[in-house]
Amino acid sequence: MAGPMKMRATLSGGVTDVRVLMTHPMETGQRKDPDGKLVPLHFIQNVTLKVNGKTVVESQISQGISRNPVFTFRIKGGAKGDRIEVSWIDNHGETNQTETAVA
Amino acid sequence: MKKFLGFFCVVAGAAFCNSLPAQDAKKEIQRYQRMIAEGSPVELFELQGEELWKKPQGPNKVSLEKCDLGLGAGVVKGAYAGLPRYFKDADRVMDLETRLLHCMVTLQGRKREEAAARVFGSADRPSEMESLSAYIAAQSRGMKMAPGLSHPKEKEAYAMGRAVYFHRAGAWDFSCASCHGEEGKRIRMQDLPVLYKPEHARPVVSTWPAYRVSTSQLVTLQWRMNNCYQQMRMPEPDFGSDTTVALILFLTATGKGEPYRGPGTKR
Amino acid sequence: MKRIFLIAMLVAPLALADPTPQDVQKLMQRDFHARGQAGMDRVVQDGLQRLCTESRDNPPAGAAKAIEADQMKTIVFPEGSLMGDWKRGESIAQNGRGLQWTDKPGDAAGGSCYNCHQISPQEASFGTLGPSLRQFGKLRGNGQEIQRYVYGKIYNAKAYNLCSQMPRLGLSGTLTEEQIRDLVALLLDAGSPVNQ
Amino acid sequence: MGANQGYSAVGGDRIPTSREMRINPIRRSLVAVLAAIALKPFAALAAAWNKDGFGAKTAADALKTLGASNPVASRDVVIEAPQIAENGAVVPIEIMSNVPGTTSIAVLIDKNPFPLVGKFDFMEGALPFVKLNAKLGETSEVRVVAEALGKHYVATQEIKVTIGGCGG
Repeated sequence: MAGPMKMRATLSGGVTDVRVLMTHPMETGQRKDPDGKLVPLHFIQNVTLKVNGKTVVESQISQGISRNPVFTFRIKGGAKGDRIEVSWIDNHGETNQTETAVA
Repeated sequence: MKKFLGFFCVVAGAAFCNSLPAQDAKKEIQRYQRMIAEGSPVELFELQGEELWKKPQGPNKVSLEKCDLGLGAGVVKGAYAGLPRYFKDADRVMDLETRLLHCMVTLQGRKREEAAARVFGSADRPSEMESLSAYIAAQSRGMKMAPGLSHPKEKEAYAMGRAVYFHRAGAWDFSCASCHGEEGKRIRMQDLPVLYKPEHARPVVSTWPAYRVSTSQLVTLQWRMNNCYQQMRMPEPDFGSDTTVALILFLTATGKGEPYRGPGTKR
Repeated sequence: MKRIFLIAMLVAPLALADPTPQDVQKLMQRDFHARGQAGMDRVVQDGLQRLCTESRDNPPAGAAKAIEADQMKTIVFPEGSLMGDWKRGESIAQNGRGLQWTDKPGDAAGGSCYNCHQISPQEASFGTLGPSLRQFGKLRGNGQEIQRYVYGKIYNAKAYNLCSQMPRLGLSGTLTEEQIRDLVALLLDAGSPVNQ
Repeated sequence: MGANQGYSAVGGDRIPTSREMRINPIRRSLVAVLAAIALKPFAALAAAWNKDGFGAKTAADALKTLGASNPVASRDVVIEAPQIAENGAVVPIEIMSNVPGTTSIAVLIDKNPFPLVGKFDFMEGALPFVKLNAKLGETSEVRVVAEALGKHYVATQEIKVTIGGCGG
């Protein structure tokens, strides 16, 4: 059910910028819907970045991150064609992942 | 806590420790706007829009891929930059959203009331129109905005849009120009473009539709017209009405020639 | 004769291309619909809106004076003091709601003052469509005459400047008499942050 | 629109939803099983999440859970963020640590009901850099703590949250 993700990995000046977009409500558990009912807490807890299968960034995040999270990470060096993977898991156990090649 | 602050003031200089002078505040807000644009999730809406464009829907179970957005059936690339324009099959000037609604009815066989029932979505559930607008507009990136201005109905709509812009009415006596009429003005912290001036209209028309961070929504030009009239304390304009299309044509024509670089990101 | 004909030829298409306020109103009556408390009566221009639209907010002096005088007669000044509570005034100035189709009828409206004016120094997020009101009372005192001016200006700004962009906050039913008195205090009370 | 719309009422204890109560035990056992047989289809499934840190209501309490109670102020921890945000729902913050040997960065928003918003662990191959969008309920200090060779370094910046539009 998770909405789309989008990722771009660009190599420039010996550094690869990885920019990843995720569809997620990041509900704080305190927002009320139009009927006045609290929308339950629902947010991504972990985001993992891998390069060619090897984990390089492990992130733990809270509901304090904005809706539809966007992160940029940086990788030392890297080469065109390197496989970049990003996956997330939220507090409901839902997950999603995407991958791309360094351009 | 004090230690942290004290240290920071020494390192960063006094500007951080006193309240900001107006000029700096303006610069900081511009920096905020630049940074939210760089870190915008707007492309997610383009992806969803592409899916919707290709998804068979309605009684005819066909997608919108055969919709003629002005450059021929199914041509998406560059279509947004040529809108609004006159369409012979409908014998009227249409903006993107009005045209999409037209195609939902004529191609997909949907009832107009059904297709137009929920044109403005929410953060939890974006509307079809919003995602589709993001996708179609994105396919005109880098192309100069060139709305139709040669057909008599286009000329008529342009003149009407200009007249609507300066028309004062409603419980608070506002016209569009009440707020967007004089240079260098703002509402709260929001700078107000003077939209009958090309240099002001250009950066605006080249970045709509846009992701709005305050509501986490993709907002369209039809929404912008609707929401302005709400704040002007007027009744509600019909979606895709001649009034709103005329205004959108007037604004787009005023900003014509600017390469499209949206969908953008707004406060 | 020939010349007149030529001029007519040149002017005619332009004249056709410029819709009148009546044309715009007719189109809006067709294209808008009532929603919530925003009824279709709001689309119908009154004489002032019509004149300001026609003249692009530069009405001929004579006509302006006459309508301004009419507008002045709409202002209902309350008995007694025109100064209310500046603290309540501050929150009315902050509030931007009221009269929209999304606002619940009967809910207290705001004056939307900060949208256009600098007022208390504590609020950095202020608009500039109207003049700054910082130290308004400090510069002008808070006598009977200035109280009456401020009350009247908020109630019906058009009585003082016909094509002003400021809403007629009393006449339009946006603000109550008590709310306007609170705003007068915000601007004129010596204890108000405006005058510090 | 209020500047803090959507985040204005964050705070207080939350009551888990029935959905969360249903899922959490399942997830816990899943994690245990997966860890036991060392088979991880999604790396994130087995990843840690600092429940105490994210549940802390002050920056100081959150820092304690990171073992970073007394970080040293350092200009090598660089925060790139606007001093004024027109909307608290999305505040872009870019962080880089120039402290040699940095292995993690934590981001805290002092005035938020739950100040800790993220902790990023960097392994061989990654630069100690992250750019994110955070929610700010109100004007607040942003506190960034970098860990390098067992020591903690901190930088702060105030971000003012203003009201951008008509407020209607």
